[in-house]
Amino acid sequence: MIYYIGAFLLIAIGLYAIIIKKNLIKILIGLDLIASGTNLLIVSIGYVKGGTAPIFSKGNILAKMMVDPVPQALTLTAIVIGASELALAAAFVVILYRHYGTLDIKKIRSLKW
Amino acid sequence: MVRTILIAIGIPLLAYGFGVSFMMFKRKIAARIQRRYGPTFIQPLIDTFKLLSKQENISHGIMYDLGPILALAASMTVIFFIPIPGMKLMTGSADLIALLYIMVIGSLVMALGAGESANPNSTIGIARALTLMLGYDLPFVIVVITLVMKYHTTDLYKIMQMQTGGHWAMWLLPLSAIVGFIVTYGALGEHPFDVAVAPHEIATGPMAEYGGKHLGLLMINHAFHIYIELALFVDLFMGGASNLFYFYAKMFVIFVIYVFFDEVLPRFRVDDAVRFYWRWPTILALLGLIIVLVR
Amino acid sequence: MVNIANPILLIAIPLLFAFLIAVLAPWLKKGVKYIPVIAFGLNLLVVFELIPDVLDNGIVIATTAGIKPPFAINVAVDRLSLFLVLIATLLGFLVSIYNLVYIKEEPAEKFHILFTLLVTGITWMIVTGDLFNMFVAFEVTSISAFGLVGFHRDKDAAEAGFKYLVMGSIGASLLLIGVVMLYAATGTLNMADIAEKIMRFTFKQKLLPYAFIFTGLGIEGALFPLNAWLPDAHPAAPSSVSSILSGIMTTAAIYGIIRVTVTIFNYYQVILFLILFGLLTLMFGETAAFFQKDIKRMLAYSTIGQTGLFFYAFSLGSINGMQGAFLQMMNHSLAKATLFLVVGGIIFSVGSRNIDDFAGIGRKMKLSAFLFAIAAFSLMGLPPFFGFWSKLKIIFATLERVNVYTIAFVVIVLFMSLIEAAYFFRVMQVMFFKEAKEEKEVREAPAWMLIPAITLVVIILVLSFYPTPVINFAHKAAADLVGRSVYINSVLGGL
Amino acid sequence: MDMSLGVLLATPFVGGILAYLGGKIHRWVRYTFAILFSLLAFIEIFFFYNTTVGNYVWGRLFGSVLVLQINPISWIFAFIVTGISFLVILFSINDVEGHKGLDFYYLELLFVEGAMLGITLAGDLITFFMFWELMSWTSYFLIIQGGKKSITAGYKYIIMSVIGAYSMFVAIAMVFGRAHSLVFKNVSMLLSQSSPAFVIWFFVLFGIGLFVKAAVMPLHTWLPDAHSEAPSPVSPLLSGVLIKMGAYGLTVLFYGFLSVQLIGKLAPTILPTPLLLYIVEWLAAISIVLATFLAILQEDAKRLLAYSSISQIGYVVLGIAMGSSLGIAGGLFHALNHAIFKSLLFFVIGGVIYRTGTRNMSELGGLIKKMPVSFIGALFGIVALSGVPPLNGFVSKWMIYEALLQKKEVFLLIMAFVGSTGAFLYLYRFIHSVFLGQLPEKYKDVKEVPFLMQLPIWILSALTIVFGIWPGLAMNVIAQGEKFLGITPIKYTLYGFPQGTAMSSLKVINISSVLIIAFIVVLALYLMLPKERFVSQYDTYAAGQVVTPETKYNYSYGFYMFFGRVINPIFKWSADKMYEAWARATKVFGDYMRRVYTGNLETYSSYIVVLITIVAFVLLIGGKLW
Amino acid sequence: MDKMTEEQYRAISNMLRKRSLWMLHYCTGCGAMELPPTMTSRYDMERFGIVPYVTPRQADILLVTGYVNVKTLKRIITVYEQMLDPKYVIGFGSCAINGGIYYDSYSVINRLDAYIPVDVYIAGCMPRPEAIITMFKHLMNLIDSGKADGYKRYKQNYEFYKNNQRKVLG
Repeated sequence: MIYYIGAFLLIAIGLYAIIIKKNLIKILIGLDLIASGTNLLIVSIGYVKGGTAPIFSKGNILAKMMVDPVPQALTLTAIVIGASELALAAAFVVILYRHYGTLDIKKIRSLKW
Repeated sequence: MVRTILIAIGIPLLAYGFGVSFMMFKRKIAARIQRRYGPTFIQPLIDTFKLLSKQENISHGIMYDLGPILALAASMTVIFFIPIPGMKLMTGSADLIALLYIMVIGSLVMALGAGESANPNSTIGIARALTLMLGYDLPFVIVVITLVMKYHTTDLYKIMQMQTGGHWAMWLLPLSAIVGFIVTYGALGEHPFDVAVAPHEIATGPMAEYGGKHLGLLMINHAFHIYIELALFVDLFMGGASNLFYFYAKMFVIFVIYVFFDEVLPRFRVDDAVRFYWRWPTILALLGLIIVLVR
Repeated sequence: MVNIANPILLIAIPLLFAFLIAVLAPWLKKGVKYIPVIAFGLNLLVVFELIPDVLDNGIVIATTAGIKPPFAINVAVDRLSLFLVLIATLLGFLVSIYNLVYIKEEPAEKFHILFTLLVTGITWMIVTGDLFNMFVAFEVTSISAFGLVGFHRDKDAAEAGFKYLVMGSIGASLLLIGVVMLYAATGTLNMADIAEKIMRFTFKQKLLPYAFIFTGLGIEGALFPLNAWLPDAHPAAPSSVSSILSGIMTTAAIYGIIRVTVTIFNYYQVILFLILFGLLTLMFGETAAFFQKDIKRMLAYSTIGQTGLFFYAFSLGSINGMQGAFLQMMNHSLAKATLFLVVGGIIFSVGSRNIDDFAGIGRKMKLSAFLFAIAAFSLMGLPPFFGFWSKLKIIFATLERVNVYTIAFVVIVLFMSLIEAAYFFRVMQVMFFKEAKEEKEVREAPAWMLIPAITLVVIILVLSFYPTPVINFAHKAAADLVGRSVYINSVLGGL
Repeated sequence: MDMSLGVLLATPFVGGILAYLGGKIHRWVRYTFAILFSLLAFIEIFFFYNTTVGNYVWGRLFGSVLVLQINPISWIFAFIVTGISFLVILFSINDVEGHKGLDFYYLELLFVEGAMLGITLAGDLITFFMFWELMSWTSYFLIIQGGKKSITAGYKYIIMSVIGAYSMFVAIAMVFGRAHSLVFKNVSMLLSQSSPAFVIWFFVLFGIGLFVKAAVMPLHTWLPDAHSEAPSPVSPLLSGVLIKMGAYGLTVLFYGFLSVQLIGKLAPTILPTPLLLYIVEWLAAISIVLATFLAILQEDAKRLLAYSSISQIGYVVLGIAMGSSLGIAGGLFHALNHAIFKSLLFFVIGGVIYRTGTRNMSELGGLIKKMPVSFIGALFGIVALSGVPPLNGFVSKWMIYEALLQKKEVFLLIMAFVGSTGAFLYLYRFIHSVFLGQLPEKYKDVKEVPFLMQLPIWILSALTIVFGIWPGLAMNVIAQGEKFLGITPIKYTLYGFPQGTAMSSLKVINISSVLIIAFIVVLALYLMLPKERFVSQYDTYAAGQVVTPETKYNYSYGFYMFFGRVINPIFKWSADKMYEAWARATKVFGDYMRRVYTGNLETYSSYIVVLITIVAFVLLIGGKLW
Repeated sequence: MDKMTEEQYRAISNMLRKRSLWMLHYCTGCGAMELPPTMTSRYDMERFGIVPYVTPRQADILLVTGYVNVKTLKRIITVYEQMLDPKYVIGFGSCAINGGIYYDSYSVINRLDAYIPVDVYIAGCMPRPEAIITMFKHLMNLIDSGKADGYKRYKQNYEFYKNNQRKVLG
C-alpha cells in the first residue's frame, strides 16, 4: 500500500512542480518525478512480498512466489521512453535558453491565445 | 349598339358639363363670399378655349405632352366605371378596389409629364401631392372597407342600389361619411389641402411649365376630376340618385360646402396635412369600421 | 508466397525504413527524402490488400510470436481501424511526396526519420490490439511529434515544442497509469481480453482507470481543457507536419478514446457527459479560430473545433451518431490536411502567415486558391461537398430524439458551424476579392507540393458526388463497433 | 419522362462548367455556352407545362431516397428561374464585359440558376436543403463581385442565409428523426399524425429559413445591402428570383407539408385564418408597410428597389399565407409578376449604372432623352409595380385585396393598401430622379444601352402587358397548381375573373380598351390643336432667372424629406442595429472565451489536474448528468 | 368659304381671348401698390376675367410695374420670351415709360419699348385702379380689333430688339 501512496505522492509532487515552479529545469524535474512515480506504481503492482525474480530456469520456485514479470517489462519500456522524453525536453530548454537568455518561464511567452 | 355609342359619347360630355358647371359655380360663389361681383358665369369655358387656342405651344419632350393627354384619357376612363342614375355603365368590369387604382393612373401619368419639364417647382408639387395622397389614402381605404363590410360587396352599383330609399350610408355610417367628406376634400386639392399647387410657394406645382393647350387639357381634366370625386362621394354615401337632376343636386350641395371651406381656410404644411389625416380622420374611420365589424 | 495483407507489415515496413534512413543517410545524402515515399507507398499497398479482407470478414487479426491473442501482442484491423489506417497511410504517402520539395532546412534526414516514425506511430496506435502497445505507439507518435514541432528551432517552435512536450508527457504518464491500473485489475493487456474480464466489474470499479486513460488520450486528442498545446504546436510545425498532426494525429487519439470507451469499457451509452467535452471543445475551438489573424493558427483552432464536432457526434452514443462521427473524421482529415498543405504552399510563396497578406492570391495562385476553397467548403459542410453529408448525418443523429437537450446541442453545433463558415468565408474574401496592396511577385507553388493536395481534393470531390459507399461503410463500422462481440470474439477465439 | 427531370436539372450545371472551360478558349465560346444552356433550360421547362411528374429517384442517402419531381406550382417558379436567368445572362454579356474573373462569374450564375431550379424540382427535403445551401453560397460569390462595399454586404448575406438554412436544417432533422424518409409525401403524412407541438416547432424552424430568404421583416436586413451592392445583372436575379424561392418554400410548407385544416387544428381558431398563418400574414403586412416607408426615404436607386422588393414580397407572402383559393392564386401570381417587373426595373437601373456609373439618384436625372428605351422599361416597370391597370401588378394586387376582403381581414387590407400607395411615392421618385428632371451636364453624351441589354427590357415590358391584359394565361397554371395542392382551384376567364370568384367580377380587357379608346380620342383632340415646339431643358420657369448648364436646377435630394419628418419616429429602432448589437455582444463574449488559451504552461497543466478531478467525480456520481 | 371661317374663327377667338386675360405682374417698382385694390373686392378685376397667374407659361399679359434697370431687364426679357403667343406687355406707370424720377440714373432703362414690344402704356405715378381698369378695357379693345400685335412685332423685328438688348446687357 505504501508503494501506491508513494507513487501517487511522487506524481503529485511532479505536477506541483510543473504548475508552480517557474524555472524550466525545475519543470523538467517535475516531469521526471511524474515518470518515476508512474514507474514505481507499475513495479509495485507486480510486486509480491518476499517474491523472487521470475526466472523459471532456476527451478523449484513456486509460481506464486514469483514477482509478476510483465510490469517489470513495462517499467523498462516506460523508463526508456521517459528518458528519451526528458532528453528531448532538455534539448528544448537549451534552445529556449539560447533564444531568450533566461530559464524563467514567465518571460517565455510569445505565443498567446 | 347605337345606345352604347350614344352612352359612350354622352357620358363624358355629361361629366364635363357637370364638372365645368361646378367650376363656374365655384368662382361665382367664391366671389360672393368675398363680396365681389365675380367673373362671367362661363368664364371657365372661356379660359379653356383661350388656352386651347393659344397660337404657340412649347414642349419639353414626348412625356411632357403625353402627361396631360393620358391624364385626361384616364379621367375619361374612370367616368365609365362610376355609375350614374339609371346606368350601371361598366361597373361589372371593375369594382371599387379596381376603381381606386384606375383613378390613380391620371395623377401618376400627369406626374411623369410634369417631371419631364425639368422644373423643380413641378417636382416639389408632385412630391407633395403624392405625400398628401398617401396621407388621405389611409382614412379613405378604411372608409371604403367599412362600406364593403357593411354592404358585403365591392360592386359600386350594388352599394349604390342598397342605399336607395333614403338608407344613405351617410345616415347609417355617419363617422365614415365625415371622413369620406374630408378625404374627398383632400383629393380635390382645395384649401387647406392645396399643398400640391400652392401658387405662392411653388408656382402652381406640377403645372408650372404647362401652358397653352396642355394647360387647356388639364383644365378639362380638372372638370372631370371634380365630377369624379363628387360622383364617387354621392354614389358611396348618398345612395346615388334616381335621376340626373337629383344626382346633380346632391353633388351641388356637397360642392357648395366644399367651396365654403375652401374660401375660409388657409393652407396646411404638407407634413401637417399628413399628420392631420393620420390622426383624426383615421381614428374616426377606424371607429366607424369597428362599429360595423362589431355589429 | 508471403501474404502481404498482414497488418503487422503496416508497422514493420515504415519502422524498418525509418532506421534505414538513419543508416543510409551518410551515403544517400539528399536521396534520403525518397525513402518515406517508398515506405508509405508500400504501406498503401498493404492497406489496399487489406481492404477486401476486412470488407469480407469485418476484421483481420495478426499475432506476433505465434501465440494466440490473450497472451501475445496482437494487431487487429476492423472496419473502423481500416477506415483510419487508410487515411493515415494515404496522408503519410501524400505528405511525404509534399516533403520532397518542402523540406529544405537541414538536418533533413532527421526530419524524415521523425516524420516516418510519426506516421508509423499513428498507424500503430490505430491497428494495435494491445493497451500497452497503444501506449508505446502513443509515445512514438508523441516524441516524434515533439521533435517535428520544434524542427525549425526558432523562438516559436521551441516554445510550442516545449509546451507540447510537457503536456504530452504528463498525458503519457496518465495513460500509462490508467493502463497499469487495468492490468492490475484484470491481469492482461490485450484489449479484447480486458473487455471480456472487465464485464464482471461494477460501474464504479472501472471509473478510475477510465478517467486516467481518457485524460491521457484526451491531451493528444485535443479535448477541451487539455488541448491548449495544439494552437501553439500546429502552427509552429512545418506545414507538412501540421497537416499530419491536424489531419490524423488528433483523430487517432480520439480513435483511442473511442476504442477504449466502447470496446473495453462499454461505456458508450452511459457516459453521455462526454457530449459536454465535445461541445465545449467545439465551442472554444471555433470561437478562438474566429479571432485569429495567423492562418495556420486559425486552422489549428479549427482543428480543435472539428475534433469537438466528431467527438460530440461519437458521444451521442448511437450507431447513427458514430456513423456521423466517422464520416466527419474522414472529412476533417482529408480537408484539413489539404488546407494545411495548400496553406503551406501559399506561405512558401507569399512569405507570410498573416491572412491579410493573402490578398489577391485567388488571381495569382489560382490552383492553390481553388484547392483551398474546395477543402474549406467541404470542412464547412456546404453542399454538395462531402462535409455536407457528414454534417447532415450528425444533425440527423442528434435529433433522433427530440427534446430540449438535443435541440440545444443542435443549436450550439450549428451556431459553431456558422462561425466556422464566417471565418473561412472571410479568408476566401481576402484571397479572391481583395486587391493586393503592393504588387508582389507571387508564383504558384511547385508541382510536387500541389500534387498531394490535388489528389486529396479529387478524393473529396469523388466522395462528395458519390458518398453512398463510404456512408454505408461508416454505418457498418459503427455497427461493428457498437456490437462489441465481433471484435472481442474474433480476437479471442479467432484464427 | 422521369429521366428528363434529371436532364433539366443538369442543364445549367453542365452549361456553367462548359462556359467556364470555354472561357479559357475564347470569350465568345463562353457566351455561346452560357446563353445556349440557359435558353435550353428555359425551353425544357415548357415540356413540363401543366404536368405532374413525380418521384424520379436520383440517389439514396441515410435510408432516404432523393427524389426529383415537378408539379404546376414548382413549374411556375421553375419558369421564373429559367426565364429570368436567361435574361440575366443576356444582360451580363455587355454589362460585366471587361471585368476580372468572368469565367467564374458565368459559372456561378449558371450554378445559382441550377441550384434554384433544383429547389423547385426537389421532391424530398434533403434535395431541397442541399440545393438551398448551394444557392446560398453560390449566390454569395455572385454578390461579392460588386466592388468593395459588396464584400460586407455579402458577408451579412451569407451569415443570415446560413442561420436561416440551419434553422431549416433543424426542422428537417427533426422530421428525419421520426420518419426516416424525407420525401414530401411522407413528410406531410408524418406531420398530419404528429403532435401539435412538433408541428409548430417544424413550422417555426422551417419557416425562419424561408423567411430569411424571402426577406420578411424582421429577417430582411441582408436584402437592402446585398441587392444594392451586387453587380447590376445579379440584382435582378436576386430580387426577381432568389427571394421567390422563399415564397415557393412557404407554399410547399403551408399547403404541401401541412394544410389549412391541419394548421387550423394546431391552435384555437377564433380568427378568419389559422393562428400560425395569421401571424405570418401580419409579418408580411408589417414588411409591406415599413419597407415601403423605408424605400421612400432612400437616396440610392438600387437600395430603393431593394426595399421595394421587401415590400412586394410581403404581398406575395400575404397572399400565400391567406389559405383561400383566391389569396394563394394572388400570391403566386404576384410572385410571377414581381419577378417580371422587379427584374425589369433592376435591368433598367443596371443599364443606367452601366452608362453613367452611378446609382445615386440625386446625381442622375433627365436621362429620358438619352435612354428612351430604358425609360419605357422603367415606365412599364413602375406602372406594373404600383398596381395600376392595365399592367400585370394590378391584377395580382387586386386578387390579394379581394381575398382579404372575402376573409374580412380588414386591418391587413389597410396595411396592404397603404403600402401600395406608398409605392407610388418611391416609384415616382425613382423614375423622376433617374429619367426625368434636369439632365446633368456631365451626362449629355450618354447613349442608350447596347442591344443585348435592351433585349431583356423589351421582353419583360411586353410580359407586363401580356400578363396584365390576359391574366388567364397565368391563372391556367396556378389553378392547376392549386388543384395539385388540394385547394379548390380558382375560377378564371382569360381576361379576368367571373362573378363569384372574388367579391366582384373583373374584366381587365374592358379597363384597358376603354383607356386606349379614351387615349385615342384625346390624342386626336390634341393633334388638332396648334403644334408645339420643343424647347431646351434650360428654358424653364425660374422666376425670370436664366438657367444655365452650370446651374443645378433640379429637385432630387431628400425628395420626401417632409414626409420623413412624419415617419422618422418609427425608425428609431431597426432590426439591423439590433442584430449588429447581438453580433457585437457575441464577439465580445467569444473574445473573453478564448482567453482560456493563455499560453502559459502552468495554466494548462492545472487544467489537466482539474479535469482528472472532474472526470473522476462525474464518474463517481454515476456518469449521468442527466 | 375657307377664308370666311378663318376670319370668323379669328374674330371669335379674339372675342373670347379678351375675356380671359391672365396676367403676370412683374413687380419691379412701387407701381404694384395699386394692383391689390384692383384685384380685390373693391374693384374686382376678375369681373373682366383678369386673374393673376404665376408662371410665364400660363400668362397672357406681362405687367411691368415700375422702373426697369439693367439687371431686371434681363429677367423681363427671359420671362417675356417664355410666355406663349399671343402675349401682351403693359408698361405700368411713368417709370416704365421713360424712367420717371430715376430717368438720370446710371442703371435705369428709360425706354422699355426698345427692348420688348409694349402694347399699352399706362401713365401716372402711380396709376389709380380706375386708370388700370381703363387700361385693361383699352387693351381688350385692341385685342378685339386685332391691333394688340406686340408679339408679332417682336418676331418681325427680332434683330432690332436683340441688338438693343445686347447693347444694354452686353
